[in-house]
Amino acid sequence: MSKAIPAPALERHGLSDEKLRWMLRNMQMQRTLDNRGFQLNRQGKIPFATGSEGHEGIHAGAAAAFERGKDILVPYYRDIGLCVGVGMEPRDALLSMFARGADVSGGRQFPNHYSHHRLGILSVSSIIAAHCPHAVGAAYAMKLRNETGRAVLCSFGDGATSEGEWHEAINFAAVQKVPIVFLCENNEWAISTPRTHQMAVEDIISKAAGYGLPGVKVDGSDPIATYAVVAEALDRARSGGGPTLVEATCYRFLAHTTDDDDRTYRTRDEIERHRHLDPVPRFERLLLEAGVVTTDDLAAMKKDVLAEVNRVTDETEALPYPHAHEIYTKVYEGAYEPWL
Amino acid sequence: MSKAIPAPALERHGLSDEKLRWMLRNMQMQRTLDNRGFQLNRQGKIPFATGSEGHEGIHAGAAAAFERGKDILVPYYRDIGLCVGVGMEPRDALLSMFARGADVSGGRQFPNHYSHHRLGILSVSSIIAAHCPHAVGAAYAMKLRNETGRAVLCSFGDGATSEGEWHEAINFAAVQKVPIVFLCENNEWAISTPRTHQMAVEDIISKAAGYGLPGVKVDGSDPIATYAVVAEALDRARSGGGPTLVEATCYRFLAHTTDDDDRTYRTRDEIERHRHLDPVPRFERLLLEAGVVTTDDLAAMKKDVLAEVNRVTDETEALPYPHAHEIYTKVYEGAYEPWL
Amino acid sequence: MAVAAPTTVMNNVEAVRQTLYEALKSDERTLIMGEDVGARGNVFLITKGFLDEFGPQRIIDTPLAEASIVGIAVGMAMEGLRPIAEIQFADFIYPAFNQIVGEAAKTRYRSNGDYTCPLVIRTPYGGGVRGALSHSVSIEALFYHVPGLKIVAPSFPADIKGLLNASIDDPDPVLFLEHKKTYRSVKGEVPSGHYTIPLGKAEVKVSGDQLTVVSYGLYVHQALEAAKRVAADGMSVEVIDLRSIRPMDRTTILDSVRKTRKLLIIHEDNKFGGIGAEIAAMVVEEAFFDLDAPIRRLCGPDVPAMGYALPLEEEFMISPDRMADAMREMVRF
Amino acid sequence: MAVAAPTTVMNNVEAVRQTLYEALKSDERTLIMGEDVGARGNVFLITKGFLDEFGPQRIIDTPLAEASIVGIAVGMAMEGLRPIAEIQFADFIYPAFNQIVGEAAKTRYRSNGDYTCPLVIRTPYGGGVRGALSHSVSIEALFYHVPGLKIVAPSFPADIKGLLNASIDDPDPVLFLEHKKTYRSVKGEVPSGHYTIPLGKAEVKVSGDQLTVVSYGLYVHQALEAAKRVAADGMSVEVIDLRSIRPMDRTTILDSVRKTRKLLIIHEDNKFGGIGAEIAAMVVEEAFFDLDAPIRRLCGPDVPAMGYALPLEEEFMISPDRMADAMREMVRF
Ligand SMILES: Cc1ncc(C[n+]2csc(CCOP(=O)(O)OP(=O)(O)O)c2C)c(N)n1
Ligand SMILES: Cc1ncc(C[n+]2csc(CCOP(=O)(O)OP(=O)(O)O)c2C)c(N)n1
Ligand SMILES: [Mg+2]
Ligand SMILES: [Mg+2]
Repeated sequence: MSKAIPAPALERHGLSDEKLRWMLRNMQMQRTLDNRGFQLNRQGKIPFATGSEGHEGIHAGAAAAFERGKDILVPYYRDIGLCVGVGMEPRDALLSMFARGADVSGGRQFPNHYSHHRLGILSVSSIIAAHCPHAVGAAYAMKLRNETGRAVLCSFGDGATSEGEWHEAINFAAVQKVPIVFLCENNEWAISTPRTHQMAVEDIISKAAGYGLPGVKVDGSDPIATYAVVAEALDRARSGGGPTLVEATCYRFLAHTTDDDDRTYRTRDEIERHRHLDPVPRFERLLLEAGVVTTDDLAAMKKDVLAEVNRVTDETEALPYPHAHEIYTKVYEGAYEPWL
Repeated sequence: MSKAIPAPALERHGLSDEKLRWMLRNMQMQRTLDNRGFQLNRQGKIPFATGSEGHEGIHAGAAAAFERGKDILVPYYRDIGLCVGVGMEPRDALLSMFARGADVSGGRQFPNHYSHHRLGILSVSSIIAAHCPHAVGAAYAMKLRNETGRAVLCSFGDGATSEGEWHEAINFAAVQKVPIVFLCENNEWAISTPRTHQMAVEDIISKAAGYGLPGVKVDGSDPIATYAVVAEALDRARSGGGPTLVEATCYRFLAHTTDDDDRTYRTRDEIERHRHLDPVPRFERLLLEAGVVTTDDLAAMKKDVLAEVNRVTDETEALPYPHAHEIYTKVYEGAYEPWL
Repeated sequence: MAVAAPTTVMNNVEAVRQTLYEALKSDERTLIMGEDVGARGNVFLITKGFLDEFGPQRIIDTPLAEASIVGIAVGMAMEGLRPIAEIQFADFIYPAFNQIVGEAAKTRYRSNGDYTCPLVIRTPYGGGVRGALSHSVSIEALFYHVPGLKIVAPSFPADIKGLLNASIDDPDPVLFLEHKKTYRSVKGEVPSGHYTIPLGKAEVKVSGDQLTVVSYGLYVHQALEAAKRVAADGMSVEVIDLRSIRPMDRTTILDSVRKTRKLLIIHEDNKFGGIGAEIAAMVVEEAFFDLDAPIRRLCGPDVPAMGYALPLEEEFMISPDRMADAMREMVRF
Repeated sequence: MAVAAPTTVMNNVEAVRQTLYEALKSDERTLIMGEDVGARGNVFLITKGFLDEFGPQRIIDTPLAEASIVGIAVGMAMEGLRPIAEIQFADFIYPAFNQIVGEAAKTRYRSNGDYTCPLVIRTPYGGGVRGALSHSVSIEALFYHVPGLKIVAPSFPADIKGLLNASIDDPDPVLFLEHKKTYRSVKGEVPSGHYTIPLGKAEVKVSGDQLTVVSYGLYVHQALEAAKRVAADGMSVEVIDLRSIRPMDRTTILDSVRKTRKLLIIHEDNKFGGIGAEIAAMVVEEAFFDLDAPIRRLCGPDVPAMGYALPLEEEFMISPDRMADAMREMVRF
């Protein structure tokens, strides 16, 4: 077994130790919530869960670049770490998994379909790419109101780029130079469809030029690099420089969801070959080697995260489902009655 | 007034004198049919017409590259010259303007919405870009059946590139390498919407790289150059080399349709500044100077075209409308009856 | 509607135009977006001059892409604007179906009220204008099944103003349908100043006691003409202008049917699965024993479109003569 | 349907799978296209193994883009292939609305028969599987108003086979709806060999003379269960499985209603503007004087979706108990 290669000096792009630790904790939180979802599903406690293992670097990096109280996030269902990173409570993730009445969607949506008006997380549906035009509309609102210093961060997968609505959204954003960053989390797969069946190009950023916006590709397993690229793009957007397409590469280590069986379309071997891209151990090692955390810190952090997730799991599990009659509410403003 | 600059040697790309004269006649036919439509509209004989003045070079060039009996054309409503160029009779254009029962759509469609199964002209609707996926499907059929030596030519305007269905069609074509040429007739306008409001790029071919297919831009006022580019692209497609995006530039000299008043959004001056792009006088001069036609030939050709258009105008005008009960036919195969 | 304010006579185009203008003037959150709404002033000249007055940020000439016209408007609405999106012709709304049905109509519901979608989508629909297969369609029945959406289809200038104002004020998405044949052919008094007509309220245009006719859009005008003709034969027909399709004014319809005991529904849209189906089903559910005759639907034929050729279009459309015949038959039944 | 051939017991997934397999085997113009239909074998494993046997040219894993899945299939169909396009879940069909309603359904009509569009679009729909807001929708009423389209929604494995065969053979576009809750829960005898069941024919599943129940999809099974329960109370209910939604089998419905004189329509889809509206309107038009009671519709509530939480889903769905109650009320009426 070879000795550890000495770590290169930490390129921290202005991130303080505290912020770096915050990012690491975010990644551990995501991984823990992920695992919790799959675990609850296997235990038969929830019918469905979606995991994001492999996306943690993107989420922590992008979340670190997001300005709370100003920016708006328009995420997709893989963005558990990103949503927690911009202020959503882990408790909310569990509420959504358990479909409790206190869930922000009132138990209506699938897990991982977040929405938090107060935090600036736009409500999204399951329909791939349908949220991209919404993100552009939100960015347009900022522009119309001259709210410089604000921007929208809109994320989606590699598969989403094939949808017509994605195309239309990006084109409009470029024409109107709205303050938005399009963040593609390219994990090489759309359920069972590999990138090569999805598009005839290597790089998603090759699409940027045709819309007239800059495209930047980044190794999404590296949260600091992702932070740097997303922060720069958000800054450009916030100061009137218009939209950017960011492609952050990663690998989806889990099956698409608990309903998927990925052994039908990829080998265990392929997955293992990508293990070096796993952002969590990589970032742990990096921060350890740079002395940003100690082994003890790390153990404490993990324990703390697990304790929090355990606590909110127990708390939320004990909460009630929404009442059946809730099905009739929030169809339109006001009472349901007149709208038969 | 300056003397005529000596013409450069004719770059004929293998086109014979006969074929060049055929192309010129096609352009004159288009212009004459165009004018006839607007004229009939002004006379109150037809409620609606669409003109393509400025597009003649693209149509003649692309039609010359099309192989009758093999290739398939999936045109759009501006393609009167292209459709006539691949074999449609001028009579059919008039039947469609007059909405006669003998029209290929049975008087159902607007003028210029052609369809000729026998000639390989796919039926298209008015819905912008909706025909692009159909073209890809037709090309896929050729590929599946191993029909090398055949390709699809699919045309559309600059505005059409904004539609999601355009995006999805091109992407699929590139992934599956189907035998197709996408021909964008970039006339700078989509009704009143200038290119700058439609997209944030100068060149439509800048979009090609993002799909992984070659993009070639050509001066569409030059029918020979257009021929060369489209012929090469069709050849590549026919021999298994996959799709190409061709951008042929031109200028729309008329209002969008007889229903449009283009003075609301562009000056007469702008139009005049583009007169030098008018492909018809340009090509006439070129062929005259190269000795491919004489002044007498030209006069005879014009007379002949006009005579034909006059004849088919009179002939088709005299034909009856479809019978009212035709409205109930061709909803499904067989009788209307069971399908209440 | 009893409005005392001074009135002006205008056609339906002018009513739409004036209402939009006043909305833009009075609320800076409003904006108009669509194809050719800028310099061209919309293909029917509804927004003519708006670009100069309100600027390109509030009068947005969009790219040619309907899904995003609606989808971007949804995002604007979620973020506090009051977008008024235009689909140039109703026939072109299909690419936006996902954004209307899947997104706009579900925004409030899926977020449990955390987000709302105060959006108006205006579009000209309907035939009789030689619009052929792709510029003549009626789309209301493709959308009226969708909870979360509201649909309005006024016929008179004063209703257009009141209902468009109400739609713009409404906190939920509204599909606002303008019958293009009425744009210039229908004129009427329109009260000055701001007023609204509540969504979901039909109006009895003419009282009668032998037959209830329910219609909307262009055909309200033809039905009124037909009712006048049969009145000359001594027949008393009540004509209801539905105005709103969803919510539907069950009370006004049921009250009328309970009085006249007969119902004729007239619409231009195809019959099978059209608005008339729900009206008939609702009435038979609620007022079965009040009916003296089968409910009849006089509707567009079940074919994909009206054709361009005049006889094809005429065969599709229902003339006041045919309406009067149906009224006579039902009164005599 | 009287079939003498030997039969095998299978569930609905297997029936779809076997029929597709035989179509691919017997006609090289057929192909399957959709998201994850290749190596994954479709998310319900319907096409498992097909890729290996028929190759990637006939089992096409498409990009994630529904408008083009249908639109490209339309072009294939116009050019002589027999594409079977899959929309992974019915909730994702909205982006393809333009291609289905605006294009596929109008191809024959707009070309005056010069082109046809023999296309099958299959999609799993319906709830009761904890699919939440975006994996539970019923879509039939969004399409059944569209002339030029046919819609099939079978409930039993043998019907799936016969109707899917007929749909693939059909020269016009067919939307083939598979209730996903019936995929593995419903089993039945399926005849071997190739056979078709004509589109547009309903089937009387149980004869009765006091009440006609019309339903389709999952609820046919629940309605049969409910009918059995009320039979124990001595009530005789006739249950009709609609099977095809468009064309609709008016004859079978009317014959039954003329016999039982009462009609209850049951569907999972929202009530307002749903399939039941047209059935009720048609019956009241054609058989008004044969009715002894108001037609009743027992349908999904008019809310945008069923929720993920169990009580929300249960409140949306109609149990056999509730069906039996409605049957009893109507028989006693
Ligand atoms: C319009 C639409 N089509 C299909 C689906 C089904 N579906 C859910 S996720 C998914 C794959 C998405 O892949 P990608 O965009 O790469 O995101 P990832 O899951 O890899 O993060 C598909 C096909 C959907 N939800 N919406
Ligand atoms: C889906 C759709 N949206 C809008 C229209 C209305 N429309 C007809 S032509 C046109 C402009 C098309 O411009 P372009 O594609 O550049 O073609 P051109 O007319 O310039 O040749 C528009 C907006 C339509 N027919 N279909
Ligand atoms: Mg992916
Ligand atoms: Mg153009």
